[in-house]
Amino acid sequence: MTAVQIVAFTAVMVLGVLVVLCREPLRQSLVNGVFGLSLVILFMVLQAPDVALSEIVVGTVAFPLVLLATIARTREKQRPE
Amino acid sequence: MSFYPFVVAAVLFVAGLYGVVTSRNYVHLAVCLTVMQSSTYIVLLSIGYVHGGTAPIFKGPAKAPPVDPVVQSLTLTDVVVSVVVLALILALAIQAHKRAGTVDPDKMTDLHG
Amino acid sequence: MTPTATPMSRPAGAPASSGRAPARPGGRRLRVGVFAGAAGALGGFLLWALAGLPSFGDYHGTYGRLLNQVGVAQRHASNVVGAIVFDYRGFDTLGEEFILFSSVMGVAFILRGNLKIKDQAPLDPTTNDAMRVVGVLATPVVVLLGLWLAAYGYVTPGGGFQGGVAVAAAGALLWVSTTYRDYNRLTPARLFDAIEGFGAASYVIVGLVGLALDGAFLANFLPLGTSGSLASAGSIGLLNWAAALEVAAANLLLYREFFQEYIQTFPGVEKED
Amino acid sequence: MPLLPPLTVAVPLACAAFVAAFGSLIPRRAVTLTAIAAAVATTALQFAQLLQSLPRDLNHWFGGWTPQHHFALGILFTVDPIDGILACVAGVLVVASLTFSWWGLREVSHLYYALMLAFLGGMAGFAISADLFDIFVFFELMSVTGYGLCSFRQTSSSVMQGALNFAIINSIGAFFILMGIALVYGRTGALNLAQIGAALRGQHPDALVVVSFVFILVGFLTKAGAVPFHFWMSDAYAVAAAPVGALYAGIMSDLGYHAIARIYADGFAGSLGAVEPAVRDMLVGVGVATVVVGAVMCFIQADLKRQIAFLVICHGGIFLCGIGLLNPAGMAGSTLYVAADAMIKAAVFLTMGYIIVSLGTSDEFALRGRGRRRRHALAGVVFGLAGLGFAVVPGSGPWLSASLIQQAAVAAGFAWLPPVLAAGTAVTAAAVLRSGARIFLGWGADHDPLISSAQPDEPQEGEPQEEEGISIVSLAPAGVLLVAGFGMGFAPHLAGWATAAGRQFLDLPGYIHEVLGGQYPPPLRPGPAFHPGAGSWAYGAATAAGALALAAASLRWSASGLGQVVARLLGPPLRGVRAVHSGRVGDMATWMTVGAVALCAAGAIGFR
Repeated sequence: MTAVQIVAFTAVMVLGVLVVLCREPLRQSLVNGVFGLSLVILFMVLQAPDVALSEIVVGTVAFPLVLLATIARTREKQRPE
Repeated sequence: MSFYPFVVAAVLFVAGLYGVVTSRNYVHLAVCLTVMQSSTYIVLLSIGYVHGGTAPIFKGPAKAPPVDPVVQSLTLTDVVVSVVVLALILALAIQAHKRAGTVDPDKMTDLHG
Repeated sequence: MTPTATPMSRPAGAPASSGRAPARPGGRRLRVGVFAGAAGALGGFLLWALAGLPSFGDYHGTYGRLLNQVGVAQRHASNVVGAIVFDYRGFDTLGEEFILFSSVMGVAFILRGNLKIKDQAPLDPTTNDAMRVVGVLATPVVVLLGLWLAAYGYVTPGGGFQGGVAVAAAGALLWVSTTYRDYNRLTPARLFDAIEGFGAASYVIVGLVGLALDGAFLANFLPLGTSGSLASAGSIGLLNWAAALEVAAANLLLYREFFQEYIQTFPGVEKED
Repeated sequence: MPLLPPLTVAVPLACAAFVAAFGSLIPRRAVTLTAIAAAVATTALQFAQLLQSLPRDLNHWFGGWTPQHHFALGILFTVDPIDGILACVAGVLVVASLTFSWWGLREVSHLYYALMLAFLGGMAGFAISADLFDIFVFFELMSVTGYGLCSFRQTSSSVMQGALNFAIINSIGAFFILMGIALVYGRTGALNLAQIGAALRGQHPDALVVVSFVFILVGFLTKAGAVPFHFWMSDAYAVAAAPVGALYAGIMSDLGYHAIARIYADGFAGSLGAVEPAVRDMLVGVGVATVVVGAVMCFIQADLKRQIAFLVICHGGIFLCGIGLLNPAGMAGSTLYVAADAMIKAAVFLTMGYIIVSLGTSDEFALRGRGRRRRHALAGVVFGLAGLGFAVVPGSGPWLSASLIQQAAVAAGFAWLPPVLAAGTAVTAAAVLRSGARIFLGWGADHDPLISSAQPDEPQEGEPQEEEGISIVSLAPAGVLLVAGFGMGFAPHLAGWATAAGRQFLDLPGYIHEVLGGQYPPPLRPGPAFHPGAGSWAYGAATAAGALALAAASLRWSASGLGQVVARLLGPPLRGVRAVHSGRVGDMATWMTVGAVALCAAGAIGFR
């Protein structure tokens, strides 16, 4: 294994565990963004440009949009009734 | 060291599962599911990797051995599935919040027994 | 809405009325304890199995090697991954398109309410004109980027899925940088339902034409052309564009549903129930 | 190449796309008719495909990529009679559910019909795909449409809770499957099942083979609702609307077991065939645990939908035992049992939809005696007959197939198995007969300390509540299904065919020759017609008598002094079993992990 590969794998492992341990949704979605980026780098290192592109578009557009909207919506206080 | 990628994948698989088991928020839980799923990307792509390999794109004369293209195509499908699952679970979580006023799995106790 | 009363009035988290499942105070700790033991064993078994794989970098599986050898010659697509996605394993991609399609239907089914947001006046959080200009100017760039990604899918990395998501991103960018009020006008749900359905259906139809002409579903029926150019790879091009159309419309509809939820958190908007 | 297999998937999917695109522009009735027409066309194609597959398997290579140098480059659909029957059942049930929706769901969005058709396409492809990753794709398609369909008419938080548990647990199951697929691909370099079987042939089952098999098993057992992966199921079924629940209960779960049979017989048997007795023990062991837990939980439910959910779990255990015996008669019995039972389960679910719309609740005690009105008599008859069908009363379809499984168990040296299965069958049937008698005849008390009542103030979730009531005609699909389920008992030649097909299904070397070499075995000839012997009659009669006796006892005992004693004795253990079903997703995922570890350990010890 090359040094670049080891670094890329380690980054993915550490960030992935951080995503799980981060309990506050908004902060978690930020960490998750960084985790997505580390996956993109790993995929490039593993010579999978198609997958890396897929992860870029998904990680920068689809995941954050859907997540942030949900976080905003579920953060509100309970409706008084 | 050549086993390291698989250790990373196993760690993420178990870590994602741990997140699901202990989660206090469906939004957090859904993201943990995607972490668990990313362990499958890593296994697939690590299996198909060849030392010193290049991407399986053939323009001009080949310089180095190409890596396995099949696992890449499987991973592409896998990535789409992860978006879909995330979106559906979050949509359900939004509705759960509207109906129950909470997104804590342990506080929704209507169904049991 | 149904005429019956819903139990929404029950305070959040209160135990069910019959009280059959009293919350066990130690339940959570017990769960985590049991899980910790089991997860350790599960990780162990998984590592034990993974140790049986060829070591990292020494893989010589037949399927991938064979396709790398014959892919370009048989399919005239210089990106072998593209050839696999849309031809050798093109049927998986059909399934994948319909997974996306069904999830959009499902999300719409779950979230689509009767509230007419456009009749109300949500406040726009983006008030900075410079930001709006940048957003509007960036939109065509993103669209072009998406189209470029989609177009060259079987020549260079990229393809219908990546391009489709990028094009959909342009739509979202437009909403954010102009005005939420106009999102309904910018993406009429009916039109995009139709585009999504058309994209998904045309993938199936290309498959059926192959079945009719060559006796196999998704069989190639177009001339293969010169590999490395846009006019190559036969029906892969058609399938690629069908997928791009479906993915772009599906993602836009998906974002639209979530946007609608987001807008309801704005001041001055009546919430749907 | 045969043309029908891809059409059975392409037709419903194309129609789903059409309905989604234009459904909002055309009248609702037209949408319903389009959907029914598409489902009928698909079912017709499936029956034609089944008939075509009788003499020899249908193999369709997508894109025309037939194997080159004995290597599969593309995706393969294989239809043999066993798969063919299950595909037909899926089609028939979707037609019945959509027909019921004509009366039962008048106010539903066109998206519902698009999702139902996509669901049909998913099931049709899942039943006949012979490529490991393609099976996963269709598994996901089936699941994703299921999550969407589960959650409409969200009137209460429990609907969302059930749907969320369903989506989360099934997704975890899918990741287990994917991990198993990755392991197997890394070892064999193949995704086609026959190719995997050929590559694994003669290999000693090592850690990788065992764990990858168990991971794939975990995923499909989760979908199928085997213990301890079943916890999501009662929640999802309890909240699903009747036409959707009929499909979940009728066929979706049982397709999970079929996938296990196929992946084992066409792929893993290459390596695990050497330790077949251990595989048999594992599958039958899980099956028996499922039968026991399902039967006990079924009996103590007062909510009709939860009752049926646990009945599905219990009967699923029986199917798993039949498959796990790994012999032709078990395979045939299991397949026919799935088909006959599916018809009856779906009939009950649709009848429940009728009851809930008419009477407003699905709680057995709240409904006591309210079905005595004349206009509900037909529903009562359907309910009672279904109860007898579940009790494998001699002459019914389930009885014929249960006899085959009984024969298979004895042949495999599991003589203790039939009584266990009979007991499970009797208990579940007794629950249905008991609630039927309470609702439609008004027998029994209005409470029972052993049986958990649904919360009285809980409205019916997921159900349409139409004020003008529901037409009695809506029971027609249920009646037709019931007749079909019973009628299968009068076709002894069916059993002969199925046994011959089961033999071919389990023949791995023959299948590898057929797929990779293009050499088909001689045309399938039906085995001798299966005429149930005295043992089968005794089996059916005893089970039915047991079910009736238990139902009668259950209706009577709460009033008697003996009942108090029974309640005191059985109360604590039953409360324990019930407490395990906490409805919390964290607990479910923990049970899944424990179950996966147990199966891995069993495989590591038994298979090596």
